[in-house]
This record gives sequence, structure tokens and C-alpha cells, in this order.
Amino acid sequence: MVDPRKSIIDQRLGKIGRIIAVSSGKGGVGKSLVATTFALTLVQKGYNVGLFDLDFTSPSTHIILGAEDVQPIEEKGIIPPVVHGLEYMSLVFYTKDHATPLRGADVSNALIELFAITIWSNLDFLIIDMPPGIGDAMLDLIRLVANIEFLIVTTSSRLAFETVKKQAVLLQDLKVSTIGILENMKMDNNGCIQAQTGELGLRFLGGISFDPTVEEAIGDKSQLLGTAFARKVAEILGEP
Amino acid sequence: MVDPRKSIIDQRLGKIGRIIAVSSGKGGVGKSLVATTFALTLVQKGYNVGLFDLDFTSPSTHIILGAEDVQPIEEKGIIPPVVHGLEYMSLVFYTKDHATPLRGADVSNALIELFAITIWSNLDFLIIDMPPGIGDAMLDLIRLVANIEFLIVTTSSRLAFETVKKQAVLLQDLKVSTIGILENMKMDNNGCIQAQTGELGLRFLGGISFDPTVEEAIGDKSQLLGTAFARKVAEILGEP
Amino acid sequence: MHEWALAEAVVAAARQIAKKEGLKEVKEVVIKVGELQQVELEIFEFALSKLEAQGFEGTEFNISLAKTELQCRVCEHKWLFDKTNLAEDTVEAIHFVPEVIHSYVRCAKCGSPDFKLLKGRGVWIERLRGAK
Amino acid sequence: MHEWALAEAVVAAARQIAKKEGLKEVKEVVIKVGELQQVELEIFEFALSKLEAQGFEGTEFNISLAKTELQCRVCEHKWLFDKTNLAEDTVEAIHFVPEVIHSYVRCAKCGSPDFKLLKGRGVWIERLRGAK
Ligand SMILES: Nc1ncnc2c1ncn2[C@@H]1O[C@H](COP(=O)(O)OP(=O)(O)O)[C@@H](O)[C@H]1O
Ligand SMILES: Nc1ncnc2c1ncn2[C@@H]1O[C@H](COP(=O)(O)OP(=O)(O)O)[C@@H](O)[C@H]1O
Ligand SMILES: [Mg+2]
Ligand SMILES: [Mg+2]
Ligand SMILES: [Mg+2]
Ligand SMILES: [Mg+2]
Ligand code: NI
Ligand code: NI
Ligand SMILES: [Zn+2]
Ligand SMILES: [Zn+2]
Repeated sequence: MVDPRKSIIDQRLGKIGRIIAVSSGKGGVGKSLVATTFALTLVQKGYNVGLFDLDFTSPSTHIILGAEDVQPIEEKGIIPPVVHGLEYMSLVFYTKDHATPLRGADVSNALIELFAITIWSNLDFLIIDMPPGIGDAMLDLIRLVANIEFLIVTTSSRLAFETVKKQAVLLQDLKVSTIGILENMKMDNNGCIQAQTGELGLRFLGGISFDPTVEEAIGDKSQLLGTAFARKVAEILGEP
Repeated sequence: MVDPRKSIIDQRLGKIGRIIAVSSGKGGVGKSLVATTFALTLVQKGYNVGLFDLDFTSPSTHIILGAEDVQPIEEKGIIPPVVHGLEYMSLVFYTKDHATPLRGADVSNALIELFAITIWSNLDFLIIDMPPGIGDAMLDLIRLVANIEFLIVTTSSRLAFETVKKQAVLLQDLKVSTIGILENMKMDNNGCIQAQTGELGLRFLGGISFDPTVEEAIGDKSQLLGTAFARKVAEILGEP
Repeated sequence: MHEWALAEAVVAAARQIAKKEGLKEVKEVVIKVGELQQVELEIFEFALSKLEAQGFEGTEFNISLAKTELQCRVCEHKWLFDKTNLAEDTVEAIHFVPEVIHSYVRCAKCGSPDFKLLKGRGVWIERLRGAK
Repeated sequence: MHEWALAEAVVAAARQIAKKEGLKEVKEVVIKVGELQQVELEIFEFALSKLEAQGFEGTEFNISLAKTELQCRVCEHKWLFDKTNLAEDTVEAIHFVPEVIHSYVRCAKCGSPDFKLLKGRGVWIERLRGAK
């Protein structure tokens, strides 16, 4: 018994320049906000960009984008709808407002299915919004997506960084390409995360302050791109 | 082939008054901080309390407690060490500072193993710190722990509450006991989460502000219990 | 119509297997299609026939359906998937990603969404018959 | 010594199965112990013999070891667990919770921690033999 789906993934992703997974061992550090804003920033720069939400049990990017009333089209595969210039894919198209209680094996299966049937165009970048943790989704990207790169998000808190550190060391051990660590909702200026990132031999991408205007901007692309948060994302990740 | 471990779990938990899982579909909302502080508060009140960290891939409670140099004792099972008066169990005792890349099926297996071999004493409360999401760990607690109660944590953000709402509706549908929803790192006073919690027919437990002194207090029990955060946890959850 | 994408996957996998096993010619690819995914067999077969040109000229694609068996992890109840009482939207969602069944279907005996797919999920290759 | 806890689980499970199957007497419980968990058989057997008093007076607990087979999800390499090169701490950690093997062991061929335990994880009951 062979699962044919894995055999087509290379071909499905073959026309994509770079595939970047915005990831964190820790939840709630801003992965979804960074991934979405990063993707929108790249669109503004004129790149062809896709955004793929792999956080199946707590998807957020559709809320950040305000992506209502869109749906993929079924052709010789699934064609992602274009939202604010982004080719956009999320399991939420199929789960709507229902809870999606998936065990890890189901997450893995759904992920493989979506990679096998989604037809992206010639993208310069595919940005992936990851679920928290280092479980099925991360392990599947490592084994199935040849040129995957991880961008790791942390906050300034020890509680986030302890976990992120373990994740970063693991990715290094596995020789998986890691762009660097981004410190989000940065709390003070002691440079502690930056220093520790250096000790890990990883690139510190920069720090982004907590921006109280972000919450209001969720669901409104123009407002979001006008926030100090988005300007900082563009400054740090605008030329990836 | 029968897995004998599930058959002993009822007996292992038989002497425990209440078992409360601090949970959230969303990551980074303060589950670990709330769970730990809640457990310590109950100890202060004179209860016999256990704290069980089920966030295997990003454990945090050992950092919050400053639980270094403790280890379970092997007897006719595993006896959790007592930390600040808490019977405390975490997979970190066995994974140390190594990353723990577990797929969902492994999470489930490790969870069942720990429930089967950990010997808690006559506890009034066992507080469980959950991983984010509604995956293997939540589903296993529902099927394996007869009298489990969920305490759901959210932030004020739409991004957290949309997911928490789905989770809360699911738990209601499944007739799983839910204590209520706690709004952590509360942002304003518009009562939006409180109102929506009411609409779900759930109890709104209260709101806790962002407390900038918490980060400093991580790892130091006395300092933690002196924060405004801890006072608020005690006020809201002190008489559960 | 995304059946085409699944057919492409089957052909790509068959090519890989044939290469790995050193087959010069693939005579038959035995394919199982789980009922859960509600694959439209005509489209799927049509796609396979078009894709045959790509190195599978004489190959027979032998497709058969498999019932979908589910088992509850809570009460161990087993049952066969039946779309009769599901909304059209739901069946379509499951058609694209079978796992979303956990958002819509519950164990008939105990109401749990925590069930396994024992068999009959999607498309898989049972075996290849060829000549070296 | 936590073998005692595992033995208690076996006895509890055997009691449940016997009840479910309506057995008046359990003659034999066939138990497999996966090598991975490094269960100390003397303690485990001693615990079972003490627990026999609780309704399993004439029962034979038939224990055999099973090799631990692992398979990498990345490169499909299969191998048998071998503790030779592991630190004592690590073996002990795996003894308590076999899954922590993913923190310490990597596929020898490709270095991945993403492997499955095909068999021989911990303690399981293969079957009960009894009389109704
Ligand atoms: N720099 C920031 N300033 C203000 N709020 C932020 C910032 N980064 C993230 N947030 C908020 O923090 C919460 C968690 O962000 P989210 O992107 O959902 O994290 P994750 O995807 O890692 O769980 C959300 O409510 C989000 O709006
Ligand atoms: N009320 C609060 N005030 C200040 N910081 C908080 C508060 N609640 C949580 N935090 C911080 O937010 C981050 C996430 O909390 P944590 O308990 O780790 O969340 P979770 O367990 O849900 O992932 C941590 O850095 C924690 O210290
Ligand atoms: Mg997210
Ligand atoms: Mg384009
Ligand atoms: Mg936590
Ligand atoms: Mg006590
Ligand atoms: Ni289709
Ligand atoms: Ni032992
Ligand atoms: Zn059931
Ligand atoms: Zn390997």
C-alpha cells in the first residue's frame, strides 16, 4: 500500500521560488500576524506571493486578512482564491466556523492532501503560517518540502525563548535551513534575546514592539499595513 | 492486543477531588502562568494540590516554578516531587533541555503512560497545564479522565476568542464540564469577551490585566505570588 | 474535477515505484479509492487515461472502491461512512480534505468526534504489476 | 520498580477483559513486553504474583519479550532498538516514558528524530485464555 500523494508534492511546489514557514515552538508569539503581514508586504513589493495557513485547529490568517466570501475553485486541483493580491489557502474554507478537533495523524493527512491538490502559480514566495509546537506539521514540512526555510518567532519572555531555543537547536542539528529569529512584542531594550540568538549561531532578524493599534486593524488590510507593526515587519523582512 | 494502561487510570485518579485542565484552543494566552499560579494559590489556601504539565513539546511550568534539581522517585510507580507544596509532574523530568519532537500519536502515548504510572496522593485538586489547541491531549483527557473539567483561557483579541469560541462550543456539544472562560491580558474595558461568553451560555470568570512585573517573577514563587496578576488569579479562582 | 490532481499523484507515484523496483514496463496499477472522499470515478479514470501518454501507454489502471470504516476512540463503536444525512457542502468539504469529517460527523453511539478512519479514506495504490 | 504500576495496569485490564468476555476463570494472560521500555522482568513478575491474590489465583502470566522495531518517516530506514550507545540517564528516561526516545535517538541513516515505533514499545496484553 502506497500513498501516492507524497509523490506529487515536489511537482506542486516546483514553480515556487522560496517557501518560508513562520514558526515557533511557542504559541501566541505572533506567528500568524507576522506571516500575514510579511506576505502582504511582499505583494506590495511586486512579488507573486502565496499564504498557506497550516494551523488547522486554530486558524487565524483568514481573520487577519478579512478573507470572507472567498473559496478555492476546483479545477485540475484546487486553485486558491486571491485575497489582497495573495494566493491564499486555509483549511477554514472547508471547516467554516466549526471546531476542527484533529489528532496529529489527521493534521498530517490533511496537510499532505492540501499540498497534493493545491495548484499554486509561479510564486516568488510561499509563506506558511504554522501551528505552535514542533509536532506533526513541522516534521511533515521537513520531510516533504525539499527547500523549506524556517523563520522562528519568539517574544522577549523566558517562557517563549526556552522553547524556541530547543526548536532552533533541533533545526540546526537537522540541517534544516533557518532564516533567523524574530523577537516580537519586544519588552525592553536589554538585547537579551539578540545575545542568546547569537550564541546559538543564528541570525537575529530584529525586534518588533507591542503595537496597541494592531488589534483594531485585524481584518482590514489597509489599516494593518499602516500600523507601526507592519512598517517594522517591512523593514526587517522586506528584502528577504 | 489490548493496551492495559488505560484500565488503571481511573484508579490512579480515584483519590483526587477535582481535576481541572487549564486549556485554550489558542497558544500564548497565559495557560501555563494561570495554571501554575492557580495551583500555588490553592496550596496557600491549605488544599492538597497537584500540577501536571501536559504541554510536552513546549513545557513551561517548570520554568515558572523554578523547579530545578527535582526529580520523581521511582516506587510502585512514579512519585511526583513536591515543589513549593505542589505535587508536580512534567515530561521535562525525562527530556531535560532536549527538544521533544513528538507527533500527536506520541503525545497521546506519553500522556497515557504518565497517567498510568504517576501516583498522586489524596489531592483536593489536580491542575493540568494543557498544550494549545484541541488535538490529542484534549481529546485524550475527554475520553480517559471521567470527571475532567475545563477552564478556558482567552485574551481580549479576536484572534484568540474566535478559536476559543469554537472550542467552547465543542466542549458544550460534547457535554464536557467547563468551568468558564477567563480573559487574560485584558486590553480594554468594553466587556466584549464577557458579553460573548454570556451568549455562549458559559460563565465569564473574570478579566486579568497585563502585568509587566510578571516576567521578572518567573522562576521565583514568592515574587510571583506577590504580583497583581497572582492576586487577581486568587480573587477569581481562589474558591473554585 | 480535482480528481485530476489525485490522478497525477497516482501516476507520479507509480513512476517512482516502477523505477525503484526496476520495472521496464508497468502492466497494471491496482488502485483503491476510499468511499469517504467521494472521488468521481469517471473524471478520475479519464484523467488517468490522458496521463497514460506519459509513459504508461499499455498500463491498465484497475480501480476499485473501498467502504469507509470508522471507529470511535471513546466507545469503540464501529460504523461505515454514509453521506445520506450530510449537507451537500459538507460532503464537498470532505471530498477535498477527508479529515474535515471531524468537524461535521460524530459517533452515532456516544457523540464523540474522536474517531479513527480504519480504512477507506482516499486514494492509494495497492500494488503494481510489471515486467523487469 | 515502577514495574509494579505496569503490573497493576495489566491486572486491571485482564479483569476488565474477563468481565467483558464473561470468563469465570482466567487460565492464562499472554503478555508482551517491548524491549524499548527495559522493564525489569523479575520485578514485573513479582508484582504480578503478588497481585494474583486479587482474583487471579490460578492464573498463569505468560510474559515474553518483543524486539523494538523503529522506522524512519523520512528515509524509511528500519532498525532495531539498541541501548548500547545510550547514556544510563537516557535509558532510564525511556524506561519511564518510551516516547522520549525522540529527544535522544536519531535515524542512523538520515539523522531524523521523526520515526515510528513499529512494534515493541511497552507492555501489552496479547490475549486471555479462560473458561466461561
Ligand atoms: N507586535 C504586536 N503588537 C501587538 N499585538 C501583537 C503583536 N504581535 C502579535 N500581536 C497579537 O498577539 C496575539 C497573538 O498573535 P498571533 O499572530 O495570533 O500569534 P500566533 O500565531 O503565534 O499564535 C494576537 O492577538 C495578535 O494580534
Ligand atoms: N496577565 C499577564 N501579564 C503579563 N504577562 C502575562 C500575563 N499572562 C501571561 N503572560 C505572559 O504571556 C506569555 C504567555 O503565557 P503562557 O502562560 O506561557 O501562555 P500559554 O501557556 O497559553 O502558552 C508568557 O510570557 C507569560 O509570562
Ligand atoms: Mg497563529
Ligand atoms: Mg500570482
Ligand atoms: Mg503553556
Ligand atoms: Mg499532598
Ligand atoms: Ni473533486
Ligand atoms: Ni521501573
Ligand atoms: Zn463513540
Ligand atoms: Zn532516516
